[in-house]
Amino acid sequence: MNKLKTVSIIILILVLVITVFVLFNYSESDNSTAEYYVENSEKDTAATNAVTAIYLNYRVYDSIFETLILLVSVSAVIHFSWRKDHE
Amino acid sequence: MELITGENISILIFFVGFAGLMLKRNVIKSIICIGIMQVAIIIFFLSVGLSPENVPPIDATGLQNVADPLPQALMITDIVIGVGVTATALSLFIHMYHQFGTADWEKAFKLRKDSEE
Amino acid sequence: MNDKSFLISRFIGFMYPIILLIGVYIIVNGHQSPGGGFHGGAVLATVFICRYLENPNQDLRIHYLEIFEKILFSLVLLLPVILLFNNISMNVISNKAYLLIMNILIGLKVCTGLSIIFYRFVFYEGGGLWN
Amino acid sequence: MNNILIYLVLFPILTGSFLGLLKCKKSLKQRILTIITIFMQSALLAGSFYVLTFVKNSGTIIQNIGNWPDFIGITLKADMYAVAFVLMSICLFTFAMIYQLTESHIEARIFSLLLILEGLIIGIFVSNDLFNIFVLIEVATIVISLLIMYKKDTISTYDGMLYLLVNITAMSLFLFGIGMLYKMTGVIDLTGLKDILSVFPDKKALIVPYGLMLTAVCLKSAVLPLFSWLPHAHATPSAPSAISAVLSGIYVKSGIYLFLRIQNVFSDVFDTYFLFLILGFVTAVAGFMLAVSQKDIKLLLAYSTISQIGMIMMGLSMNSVSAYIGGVYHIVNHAFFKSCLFLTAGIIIDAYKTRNIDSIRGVFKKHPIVAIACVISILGITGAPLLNGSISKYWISYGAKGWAEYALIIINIGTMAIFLKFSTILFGKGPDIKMNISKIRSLPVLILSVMCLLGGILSEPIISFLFNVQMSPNLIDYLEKSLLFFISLGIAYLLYRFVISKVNLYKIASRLELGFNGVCISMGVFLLVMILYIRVFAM
Repeated sequence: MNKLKTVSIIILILVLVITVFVLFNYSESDNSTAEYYVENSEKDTAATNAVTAIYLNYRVYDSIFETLILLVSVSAVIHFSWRKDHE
Repeated sequence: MELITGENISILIFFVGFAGLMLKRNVIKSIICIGIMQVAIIIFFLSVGLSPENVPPIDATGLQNVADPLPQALMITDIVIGVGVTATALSLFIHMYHQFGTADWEKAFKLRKDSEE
Repeated sequence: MNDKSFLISRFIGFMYPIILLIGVYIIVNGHQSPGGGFHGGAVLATVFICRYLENPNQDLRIHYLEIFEKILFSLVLLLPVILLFNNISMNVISNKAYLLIMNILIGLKVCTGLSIIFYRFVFYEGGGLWN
Repeated sequence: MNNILIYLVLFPILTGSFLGLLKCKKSLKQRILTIITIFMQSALLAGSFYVLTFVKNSGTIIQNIGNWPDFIGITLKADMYAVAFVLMSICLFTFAMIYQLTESHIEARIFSLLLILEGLIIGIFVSNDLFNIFVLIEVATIVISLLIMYKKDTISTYDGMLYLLVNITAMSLFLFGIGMLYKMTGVIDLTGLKDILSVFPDKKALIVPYGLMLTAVCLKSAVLPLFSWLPHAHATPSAPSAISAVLSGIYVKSGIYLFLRIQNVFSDVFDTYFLFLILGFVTAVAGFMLAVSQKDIKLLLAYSTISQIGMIMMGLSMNSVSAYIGGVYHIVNHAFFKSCLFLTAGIIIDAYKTRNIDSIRGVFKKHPIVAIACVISILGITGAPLLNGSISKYWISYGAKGWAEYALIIINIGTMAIFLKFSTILFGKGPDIKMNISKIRSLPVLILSVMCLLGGILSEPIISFLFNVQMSPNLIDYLEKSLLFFISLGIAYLLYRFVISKVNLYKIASRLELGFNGVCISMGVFLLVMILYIRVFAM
């Protein structure tokens, strides 16, 4: 039974990859938001590095949850690495 | 259009990771496969609208064909998510290993089902 | 457990300030050159890992680091809420100062977070005997 | 108070992170925790009422954080549904926290995680930016995997590991879909996407991102092949019952809310209504069949959540306004009676010290308050007349056409069979164990069941208050529906008496459960079927 399972999964993956490639011919987008960032990130946020301007000024809401995920995964690691003689 | 572009490679790597998830019975290998899918997504995002003569978006207000800064900022967030998730999954795996004594999905599944009865 | 090896401690003694310098450099001018809070924090975390390589038996006082991390998180959360969301008029200098402070806060937080994870993994899983 | 939405999301997260530092004596800690939770919850309730009234009379709030131009920063959007769901989740979190306060051993950390989870769920309901939704769901996944395995003595790491890894793979698919969409349209904002996609030239290219995102969303909202991770995650022995009430009541609804938003974005490009009508029906049937064959109370409730979600999915994809409103109202109702059932199950398990359904009897004699609340919520979930379940089921069947009408009746009979089995714990003679239930403990459960009752009786004002829509069921139809209720109750009783209690279903059900590889394989197959279906039918 195991042999059949692996063969069928490999076929499933190949079909998935082919369909994704076949359906994936698309037109490039005229990326308007990217030009905005490059043009006036210096003006709005006084940061020469546009990437820092984005993740600290335009999308700082994401970075807040970014640091929250670190805080939560630290408390998760502390909670899971519990040892019997700790209590 | 040439075949070897960032997107095509990342699609291939993504489905390699996805296939690894389906086939591998070891928990650690599943976590590694999730890491592989994470890397594929990062390659995909970074190669959006990328061409060899792109200039990094630092101090580039007036320049031509500058690299798009938005995916790079998003991928910083995604990398840190990958770190947080892998750290939690690994520490959880150590706990699971000590409880079930095996790193195999099927064996752990049987052990849990017996312990439930 | 693994006791202190002479070679590593000599070499780390030499490498220690250089890593610190690189980490602080990446954090501080994150808004001018490629880098920023997250990258610099990761480099700074290697400083703590060097400390573990230095003397593997000494554990880190996790409790204080945890409090420190929570305070840093609340600062990272409050600063944009106060400055950006209530659209206070920000000129160039205050913007640069805001970016600098945010980078430093995020850098320290990522550094403490990663080092806590590392020490927790080393001392309570691999290193510490799990009976 | 223009950015009140941000404060609604960030305020609980801030207090949550501070609450983790609370280290003091037990009695003092309990007093501080009660003060903080009551203050926090009342502030959030007041804030969400203010937002609700604001949205009711001046339309949806669209707020760019940091007032940047349209698609540059992150925008928060609070329309009628979002605010109704925010209000629902806040008052359910209040009940869960009150229940948790009466727990014997209180730790500050569980309250900090509950507050952080509450802020995240409000954030998910209100956010209008795809990448932001992705980050919020990832943080919520880690918080929930920590909350699921909170009790260290009966920790079941297998369910937690399965939950964590399955949800992380689903969200990687979601992010891959976002990447493809960003490559084609250059926009991550939902409203921006909706405008660009409606005039998008090359529809064929949109199939793959749509398929990827739908697979992730269908996994989060437990559609047929992808739900086997959910019941064991919600009903693990190591999850405090307040947590499983919150998970089953609210967090699954954020999955369905995501389904609503993405269907809304892609509505002019593809119409997959028929596919999700069938998927909803099949999920509901599979849900109640598995639920009937469970021996553990909480697992029974978790599987019945899946069958209710199947019905909600059917209501949402019937392409008729009344069924849509019925589906959304059923989401709100289901949150109320399912968390009430979970909290009563928690009290019963603590009292009887066992989770096996056959060994618990005589709950009516032991403590009638909890039993009454249980009965009311059972009547609610099965759709008895005059209760909120019947109103939402009435509206869903009102919009049902042809075979869907009979499908709903079958699902309803199934739900009744489940709760006939569940109600066996109420009657009969129980073991004479002393039951000291503190009054405060049964308070939230009682209020929840009263809310179920109110939701049914004054349903027109509530629907018009929550969704700004005037919907009044005409009497004759409603009487006919309640007659139908009693007939199907009889059928369900016969079904239960002769089929369910005789056949040992437990053996069959436990074989159907999928391991981690099984869930990933079903995810791959679901993705392939979705892409092929859209390519052939829904273009």
